[in-house]
Formats: sequence, C-alpha cells, structure tokens
Amino acid sequence: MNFYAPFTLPFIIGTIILFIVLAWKYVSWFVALTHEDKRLVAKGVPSLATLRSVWEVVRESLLHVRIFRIDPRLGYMHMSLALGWFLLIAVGWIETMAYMGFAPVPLQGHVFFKYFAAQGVVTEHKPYFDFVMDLLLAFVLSGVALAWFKRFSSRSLGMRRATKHTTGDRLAMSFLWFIFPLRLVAESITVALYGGGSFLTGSCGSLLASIFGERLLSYAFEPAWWLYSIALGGFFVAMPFSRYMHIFTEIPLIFLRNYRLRPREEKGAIDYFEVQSCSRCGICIDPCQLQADLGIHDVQSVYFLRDRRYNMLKQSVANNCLMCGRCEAVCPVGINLNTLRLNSRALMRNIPNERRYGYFRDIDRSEGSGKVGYFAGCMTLLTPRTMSAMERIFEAVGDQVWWADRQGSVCCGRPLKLSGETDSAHKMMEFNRSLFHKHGITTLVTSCPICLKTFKEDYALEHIEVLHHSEYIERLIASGRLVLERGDVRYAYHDPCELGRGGGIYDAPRTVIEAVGELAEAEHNRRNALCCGSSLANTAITDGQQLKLASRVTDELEATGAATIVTSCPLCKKALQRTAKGGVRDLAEVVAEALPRK
Amino acid sequence: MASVNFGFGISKPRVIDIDRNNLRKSDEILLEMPELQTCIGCGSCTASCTAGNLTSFNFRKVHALVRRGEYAGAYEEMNKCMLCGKCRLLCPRGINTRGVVMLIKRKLGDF
Amino acid sequence: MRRTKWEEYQKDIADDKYYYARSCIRQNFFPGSEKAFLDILRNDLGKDIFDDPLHTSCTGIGYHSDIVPFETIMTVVARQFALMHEAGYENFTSSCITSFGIYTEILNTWEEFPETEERTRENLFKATGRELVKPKSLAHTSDVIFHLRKEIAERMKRPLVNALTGEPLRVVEHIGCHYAKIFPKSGIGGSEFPYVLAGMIESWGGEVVDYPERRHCCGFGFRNYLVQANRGYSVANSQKKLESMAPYRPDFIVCNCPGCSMFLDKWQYTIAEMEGTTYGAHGHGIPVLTYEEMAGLVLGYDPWELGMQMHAVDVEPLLEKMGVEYDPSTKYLGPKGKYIGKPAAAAVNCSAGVTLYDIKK
Amino acid sequence: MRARKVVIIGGGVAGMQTALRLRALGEEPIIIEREAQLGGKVRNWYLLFPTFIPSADVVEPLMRAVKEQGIEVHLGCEVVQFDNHRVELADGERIDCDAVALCSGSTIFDARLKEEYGYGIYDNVYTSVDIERMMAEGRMPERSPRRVAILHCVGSRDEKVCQRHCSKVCCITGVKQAIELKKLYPKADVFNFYMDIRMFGPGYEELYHTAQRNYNVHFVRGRISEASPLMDGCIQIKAEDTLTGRPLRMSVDMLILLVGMRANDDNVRFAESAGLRLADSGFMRAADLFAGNVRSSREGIFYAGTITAPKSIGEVLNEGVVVADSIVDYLNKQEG
Repeated sequence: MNFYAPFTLPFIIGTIILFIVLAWKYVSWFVALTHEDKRLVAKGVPSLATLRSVWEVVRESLLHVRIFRIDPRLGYMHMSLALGWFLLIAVGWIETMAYMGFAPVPLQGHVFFKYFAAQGVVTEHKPYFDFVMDLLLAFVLSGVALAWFKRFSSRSLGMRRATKHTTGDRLAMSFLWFIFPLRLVAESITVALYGGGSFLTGSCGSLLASIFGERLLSYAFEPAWWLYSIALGGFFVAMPFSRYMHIFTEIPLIFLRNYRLRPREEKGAIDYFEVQSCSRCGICIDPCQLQADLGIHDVQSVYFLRDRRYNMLKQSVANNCLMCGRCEAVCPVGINLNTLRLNSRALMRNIPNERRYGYFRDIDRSEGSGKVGYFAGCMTLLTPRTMSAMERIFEAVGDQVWWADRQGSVCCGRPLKLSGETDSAHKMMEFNRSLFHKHGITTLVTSCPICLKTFKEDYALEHIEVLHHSEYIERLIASGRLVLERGDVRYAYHDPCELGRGGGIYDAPRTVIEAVGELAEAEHNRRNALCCGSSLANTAITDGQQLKLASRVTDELEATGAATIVTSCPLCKKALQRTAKGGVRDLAEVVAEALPRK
Repeated sequence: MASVNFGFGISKPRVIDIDRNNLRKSDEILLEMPELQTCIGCGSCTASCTAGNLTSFNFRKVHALVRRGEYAGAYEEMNKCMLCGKCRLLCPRGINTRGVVMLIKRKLGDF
Repeated sequence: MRRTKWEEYQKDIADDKYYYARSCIRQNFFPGSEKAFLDILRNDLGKDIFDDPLHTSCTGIGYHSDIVPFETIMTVVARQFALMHEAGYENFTSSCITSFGIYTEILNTWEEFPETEERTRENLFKATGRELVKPKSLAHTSDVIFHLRKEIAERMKRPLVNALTGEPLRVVEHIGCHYAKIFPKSGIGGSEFPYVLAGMIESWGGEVVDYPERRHCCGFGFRNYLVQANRGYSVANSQKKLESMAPYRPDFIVCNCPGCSMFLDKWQYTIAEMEGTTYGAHGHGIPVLTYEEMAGLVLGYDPWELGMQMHAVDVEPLLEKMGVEYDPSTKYLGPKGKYIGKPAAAAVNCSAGVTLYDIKK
Repeated sequence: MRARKVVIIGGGVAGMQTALRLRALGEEPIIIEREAQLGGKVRNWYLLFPTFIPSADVVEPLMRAVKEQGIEVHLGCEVVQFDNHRVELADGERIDCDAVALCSGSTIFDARLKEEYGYGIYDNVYTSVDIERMMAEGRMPERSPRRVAILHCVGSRDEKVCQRHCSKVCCITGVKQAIELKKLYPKADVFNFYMDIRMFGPGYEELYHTAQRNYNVHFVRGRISEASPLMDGCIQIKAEDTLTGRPLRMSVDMLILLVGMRANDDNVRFAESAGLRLADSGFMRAADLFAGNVRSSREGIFYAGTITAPKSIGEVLNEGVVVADSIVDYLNKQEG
C-alpha cells in the first residue's frame, strides 16, 4: 500500500517541528538541572518511583482523576479529550497493524489510515474497528462539544470563571477544536464514497450523501482530508508554544516529582517543567479570593505562570497574591504555585548586599531561661492577650520558659522571604538560629504560624523541636498536664493559611477547642479555608480590599451561629477583629480561660 | 573646569528645596500608591517598628522625605526594614506600609 | 508699602564734625575706600572729620570669635570715646559694621546696666588714665553718606545709569548683619527694610534690585570663616545669596560692611575655582563695590584711585557700562606709580588661567 | 388647635431638651428611653469641659423640668421599629404620633478592640469613661501615680477599627482630664499623646493653653502604638515623638484611653424600618448640613444630638431647641 498523498504534508511538517522543539526544550532543561537534581534523577530511575510515576501518568494525564474530584463534568471534559485522543491513536495503530501485520508503516499511514485503506481489502475485523473508532471519535467529540460549551457558559461545568486566553492560545485552541469535527467530516465523506464506517461516520456519510449527492462529495473528498491534515499540522506547530505544551510536559514532570525534584527559593531548571505543565485550565481562578471578592482578574496562578513563561511577568502581578495556597490545593497538575511565585519575586527583588542588616549583631533582648522557648513573633506583640494567655498556660503547667522576643527582637525572616528578598531573610534566620541555640532550648513554641512555617522549613534547627502553640497545648492536654474545664460555648474556628495549608496543622487546634467548648465549622474549612486577607505575602492590595476579604470570612464564620471566632494566628485575629460582630480570640485565650480557677 | 581644592568643601544646603528637587520619582510613587498622601504623621508605624526598635530607622520620616523629593539615602534606609508588617496593622489611615517600603525600594533602587 | 516702611526707622545723624574710627578689614583690603570717604567729606562736601592716629581696632573680630572678653572690649571702646572727647568731637562714626554693632551694643549695655559703665569707667581710668565721655551721636559711615546723599547728588558727575542704554543700573545692596539686625532702631529702615544703601542708589539714579535672599547673611560669621574646616559653611551662605540674586541680572553689588564686601567678592572667586560657577553676565562674576567706591564713582573719582583694583571680581565691565574713562595700564600702579603686583588670572574673570592657591599642590 | 403627639426616641440631654421645648410650644412630647432612668451618657460624666461645672448641673434641671411638665416618659423601653406616624416598642405597644424625633445618641467605642493598648488586660489601663465615673464616685487611686499617659483618638480616625470620623470632644476631654488629674495628683506628670489637637469650641483653646501653662501638662505629638506590662506593675508605652523624629518609650502608672463616639448599632435597623439614610460613618445622615441638619430624608422624622455626628453637650442642647421648632413648623404646614 502506498502511504503517500500530498495532503499529508501539513501533518508531516507539523509533526517534525513539534518533535524537534520538544526534544530541544526537554534536553536543554534537563541539562540545566542542578547537579543535585540530576543525582536524584539517577537515583530515582531504577526505583519504584518510576512505576509510581507511570501509574500517576495514567491517572492524571489520561484519566484526570483530580479534576473529576473537583467537578465530574469538568473531569469528563478533560478525560474525553485526553484519553479519547490517546485511544484513537492507540487503536488506530492496532488497526493498521491488523491490516498490515508488522510491516513498517510511516506515521501518516497510521493517522490517515481511513484514507489509505478506503479502497483496500476489507478484512473480517473491519466492522469492529470501525465501531470502536467511531465510538472513540464520538467520545472525543463530546469533550470538544463540552469545551466549546464551557467557553460560553463555564458555570454549567462547575467553573464560575474560565481562563481568559491569549491570542496564541486561542489560535491553538481553534486548531484543536477543528481537528475532530474535520476528522469526522473527512471520514464520513470517505465512508459515503467507499463504504465502511459504523454508527457515527456511517450515518454521517449517508446523511451527507443524501444531501449533497455522491458527485459533489467526490469533489469534497480530497479537500476534507487536506483540511484535517492542516488542522493537525497547525495544532502540532502551535502546541509547544501554547498552553498545549502541558500535554507532554506533565509526563516528565510527574517522573521528576516522584524523583523528589522540587522548585526552590531560587529559580531552577525544574521550574521549566512546572511552568510549562500548566494547561491554563483555569481551575485555580475560582478559589482565588482576589478574584471572587475583589474582582482582580489578572493575577491568578494561571496568568502568573503564563506571564512568567513568556517573560512578561510584571512585579504588580507577582506581588499581588495572598499565597494562601487555595489554588495550589486544587491545581490538577499539582504545580508548586507558591514556590514558583516566591522564586519569581526573588528574581525580581533579591539584591544581595553584605552590609545590610548589620545591625543585628549582639542583639539579645530575651528574658528568662528554660528548655522551652517561646517566640511570640512581631504580630503577637500587638495581641498582648495572646501573650498573657500563653504566660498563664506556661505557669499552669510549670514549664520554665525562655521568652525570645517579648521586648522585641529580630523578625523571623519570612516576610522578607515572601517579598522575594531571600538574602536578607537569611540574615534574620541566621541571627535567630544562633540565638535559639545560644539559649539551649529544646522546644520552640510560637503562636505565629508565619514564624512557625519558616522555623520548620528554613531554619534547620538541630535538637530543637518546633511547635505551634496549638500543638503544644494539644500535647499538654493529651499528656494530662493541662486540665481544662469544658464549657458549652460554641467556637467557630478559622484556619490560618500558613498553619493549615502551609503547615498541615488542622487537627491540633480543633482538638484543643473541643477540650474547652464546642467546635463549629465554617462552610470553607481545612484545605478549603478562606484567607483572612491580611496575608503578609500580598503587598499590593489596599486596606479597603483587605477589609472586604476579612468581612467575607467573618460573615461565613458568623453564619455558623457561634458567638466567638477562634483562630490561632495573630494576624488573622487582627484582621477578623475589624469586621467581626462578636469577639475574635486566639486559641490560647480560650484555653487560658478554661484553666481551673485556683 | 578645574576644581581647585582649598581644603574645604562648600556646604550643601539643608533646605528641602521643592523648586530644585526632582519630584518625578515622588510623583510616580504617589501615583502608584496615592494613599501615602493620607499620612497624618502620627508615628504609630515608627513607634511599633521592629527595625526602629533596634536602629535609627524611621519609616515615617523616610517616606516623608521621599515624597518631598529627598531621595538620598532613602533606599538604604528602607533596607533596614524587616517587612514584618506591624506598622500596617497599626496605621490609622490604613496605608499599605509594606507596599510603600517595597515601592520606594523598587523606585529608588531602579528595579 | 515696602517703599515707605523704612521711614518708620530713622535716627539722628550729625551734619558735621565727625570723629572717624577706621575698620580693620576695610583699611587692609580696600584702603582706597577709607581714603575716598575722607576725601569726599573733606574736599567735596567740606565737612570736618577727624582721623585720629591714636585710635585702635575695636577688637570686634576677637570678641565675636570668643577670644576677647566683653569687659576688655568695653574698655577698648571706652578708650575710643575718651580719645574722641579729647580731640574735641562728639559725633562718632565708624567705618566698620562689626564695630558699629559693638559700639551700639555697648552703649545699650551701659544704658541698661549702669554699673557696667561705672566699672568700665574705672577700668579705663586705671589702665590709661583717660576719662570716658559717651558720644552725642553714633553713626556708621554709610549713615553719614546716606545723610549727605542729596548733597552728593548735586555734585554728581556720573549717575548710576547704563551709559549705552540710558537705563538705570540694577544694583543689589547688601547690608551687614550687625548694622540693624541686632538693634533694629540703630539702622535706617530697621532690619527688615534697610534703606541706607537703597537711599543712596535711588538718589544717584540707580535701581535697587529686590531678591529673595536679600536679608541673608554674607556668610562671614567670624568663626565660620576663621576656621578653615568651617569655611564651606561660610561660602555656602554667599552662594545661596548669589544664586538667589543671579536671575535678576544685577550690574553690581554694593555693601556697607567691609566684611560683606570682601566675602561676596572673594567667595565668588572661590566658587568659580571650585565649581566653575559664576553669577554675572557672560561668565563673569558680579562686581562688588563698597558704598565709598560707589559714591566716588558718582563724584567722578578715578577708579584706580578708589582702589577698585583690589577686587577679586574685575570691575572693568561695570566701568564700561557706566562710561567711566579709565586707564588699564595704570591699574596695578600704586599712588606713586609703583607696581603693586598683579593677581593670577581667575575663572571668575572669565579666565581659565592659573590659580593662586591649591592645597593639593 | 389640638396638641400633636411627637415621640422622642432617647431620653438623654437631646431628648429631654427637645421634649421640653415642644411642650413649651404646646405640643405633646412622649419620651422613650431604653435605660431605667433619663439622662443618657451625660449622667455618667463628672465635670464638664471647659468650665468644670458638674454634669448634674446640666442634667438634673432637665430631668426635673420633664417631671414638672408632666411629660409622658416610657423608661426601660426599646423601640423595635418606627415610621413617622407610629412607633413600635419591644413590649408590643404601639404609639401613634404626628412626628418622631430620633435622639438616641451614639455608642462609646469599645477600647478592647484596640488590643495593643491592653484595655481589659492590664489593671491600670482605663478609658476616659472609666475616669469620669471614678472621679464622680471618688474612686480614684489614693496613691498618686508617678506618671499618667492620656492617649487621644482611640476608636476615632482609625481605619483599623473602621471608625474614620473624628469624635470631636475627646481632645478637649483629654485636656480637661489632664487638668483634673493634675489637681488631684499635683506631683504626677501627665502626658497627652495626640495626632492632632482639635480645639474647636469656645474656651477650648484657652483650656489647652491653661493645661500647658498652669498645669505643666506635657503634650507629645505621636500616637501610642503598643502598651506592655512591666515587672513593677507599670505599663510601658511606645510611641514616636514625631516632632523630634525619634521613638519614645516610657513607663506610666496609668494609661487613659480617650475613647471616641461611634454610631449606634441600632441605626442600621432604624434606617431600614423608617427608610432613613446613613452616613458612611454609620451615623444618621441629615437632610443637609446647613439649613436641614435636624431633618431626615423622610418627612416627619427629625434628628437631634449625637445621632448624626459626635457633638458637645452645648451643641446638643441647641439642637434640641432647633429640632422642636422644626417639628412644629412641619406640623403646622401639615395641617395647612
């Protein structure tokens, strides 16, 4: 059989370009990986991680399990396109082989087999193949129809807002959308002229024949295949430069991630895999409170990654993010959105200067001594109620406490890190680390989740256990050292971002609240909890905007009917206090109040 | 023109000369963050300042000088700030103080 | 309003019979000016003025530099007054503004605290055996010229007018701080609307230029100038004034204080050498005149006889503007035709030439 | 002509003055007061600025006159909703009337919301309201404090507690209390921490001057940012002395917070039920700020006192007269 026809040229050229670009990108990214990362890859390839990755590729790149969890309609749309197309290719391949045996068949032979085999011999399994292929085509077409429908009414697919795409993306998308309808047309005409086909192409073919007549269709036969080929070729050329780069990139990313490669504080080659794995599906847009409550539409992770990928990232976009992590929690690709945003900020703002923050030398305003250290954090100095509650709790259990910063000290460094000034942040971390070690503490308790996160992730404290005060209190209760009187007050708990999504601490504060009263859960809680709006990570929004975000949160917390809102972050407390009608308390306060009276 | 050394320099005036100062950057800063104009100079920011507690850093004064077009030293001065955000929690006019620090650093550091 | 405000501040100035006290700075840096003053009074106006060889410096520079105590300077001043009385005069005129300020200050002190006058009287008697008699009137020599400005105008040969255009010359006047800023009542027009020089300029056909820093100090400031490390502050003050007046394009600056004449002139040289900036027309400095020189030019004196070659900023452009005939070849010849030396070319006179003094070399 | 019924919501000085004036004009006022007693907040004050007369001198004559005039008063009654012809009380009673004067005043800011000042946490942090009460009841501490700090603008001019407006009378109250403290404790040093000093009334600037000149009260231009306890029970406060541009810290034995006036929570409910308009500050919005500052946007509903904005007692008393006149004017026009 001759597998050459002029109309296949656009497809062939497109495919060649696609593979050259892909190869060039992947090879150059891989070469640029750090030495350490390459070592991890070498160690990971012969391990179980590879198998795990294959399974994950099937689940996420083909079945899109995570999107199904967010919304089944959306999941079906993504699955039908990915899995459907994959199966079309796979089954097409088998079909070719069923015809030709293991004879070498060029690529276009597989793809346009219907064309080349139209006048060939009819084998006994052809009807089965025709049926399966029609079924798959129908499957994909249903996905295309949904995607098309989503453009007009994203809400009906479970998304309040869809991504606003660039012109390039729209072009690529148009090619994609045309591929399958054109394939249907080309195959239907072929079937109408030469027979074959099944329920879809067969009936479409008959329909076309009855409308236009065979003569007309025979004129349309070649052009239809041409158009199909052009759509395919066009899409392939556009693919590596558009959002569809994600189709392939997600696969190596899954492997690399299973080999424990992660984006870091500074930009690295692994970031390319992460950034270009974004399909711009826009699932990150809905959870973004800046979008939902403030109507800011151009800073969400999808746009951030897009701008970063095309080197048009502006500080105003990079800075305008609460880093609450709500988008990261739902990203179907699992992109490390916060880390990427951080290292983008660092690239723009980190200007190392040895002389800066030289004033840290010899500062030590700490008080007391003990194995337990308490680091209030800058913000807690403005919520003295929390601090005096902690003092009473320490007193009640008789722990000797070293107060690190009651008289003010150096910041933990996280705020500067969040703003991208990594080098300066490290100076603070270095200072505090040596301060902690100097005073010989074995446990470090902090009531500020912002400090907590950086102590845990950046400080590498040896022989010092870092605890959030909720964890510390939970332990005291569990060990029986702290006996509390349980009341019948209902408390609505607000999860601070840095503690919950940022530190994975959801249960400790809840356990503690249940030890003193009744816990009420807000509509959005735990992984889906809302941000109070005052996040240190965002330096772009105004006071009024912060207030608006906070009022949404207090509304939701107050809707539980609980009289008091409890949180475990001084910043959240301050933020929510502004709009709450009842009281806003820190976890420590309610615990201190439940201490048995002497 | 040869500059002759007579063993002393000519003292620069201490006056904030609005006519002579180039207010372009100040204008740019105020355009991006108009709320900075609403500062009533209560000093809450400086009083609570974590860095000001340890150094002579005075956020209120530095941004006031920058607004008047006195940029000399402001960039390095702002680099004493730890961005901890206490000031933002206190400002009675709701000024985005951390944003101001970052904006001034960006404008005066030229990045 | 500004035009009449000065009239509220007036003082009695004697018509004749003056006792003359010289100025340290003026007689050293502008000796021609003091001679011209005496000549104008004696020869042109026929007044009696006594130039006493026995009198001394008032020690004001030492006083303002914290070297001479107040008791000492009071005794020195008392001696001057005693000399005046011995010479048979009672109208004291001083050529120096610093001295004028000191005489005023001491006379006021004696008035407020008579016991200090008594102590000074005793000290003077113990030291010199002389008897203190306070003057009937005290005036600065610029007050005297101001007082006689109309008589000079009657004898005027060259008005303060641009000979080419016929326009009045634009004159910046600068009053020494100690003239009226310490005791506003002691000056014509007080400290805010000093009229002593403006009166002369207007009477002789010139136009007084008002400018923002008109009342600012020239920067002399005694200690600020005397200590080399502080000189930058002194220059900065002159520079502030010069920058402020330059846009008004003055034809010349006239001062009544010898220190101001010196610093506004010589700091122009310094600024030009250090920074390359000049403030007059065509890259030239602004000529600085003493009021005696101004009066002398008006009365037709020869500029070199007036000692105008002693200025750092060359006065020739001004002389040409006024249409004064002068002989360039005699500029550096003294009164007896002896060569007195010539300064090196300077940036302030539009010359890129060599500088006299550079600490680096 | 029959006497027309006017319901006055709130029996503070504004309400009583309005009632008395209406009665004098021959109308029938009815006062509804939430508390068990007439007099409102002024009853709790000790001496009044700027003349230091006892507050009783103002409140008691009014209360007496209300009694003497036999004005109908409902005590311990809360208004649920109202419009210009009917007022509905919490106990279910309905009063039909011809006009309504809303004189329900304002609420004192809860200083606990400014947690950094430690009110309710440390023993020696007081509000200006506490001080008035303690002075009136003679409960001020026996031992003279060494140092007292008075902080202006607590709960006023502060975006962070959503109170943007100026409460107007705190500055002069701060000056008055500083003088009172100096009279009580001549050895104590009193420091007033302010952002701006606003002395708008007659005799106020003079009192400010007196405080500085005769009582040696210190004024520091800077807002306190934090208060924290010291070992000896003192409070350490931090501020910036903005006039010298340097941070300032000092220990004080007493910290007094000059709490501002904020809008009543009721206002929202009232505005909804009667169709009234609220200002951005949450206070009621008068028809206009010139000729119509006691009229509401609805016919037959009037305002007097601090329901529309923070005011001094003198201003409130004037408004009581004005509002009564406006009501009579309105009623006459209604009857044609």
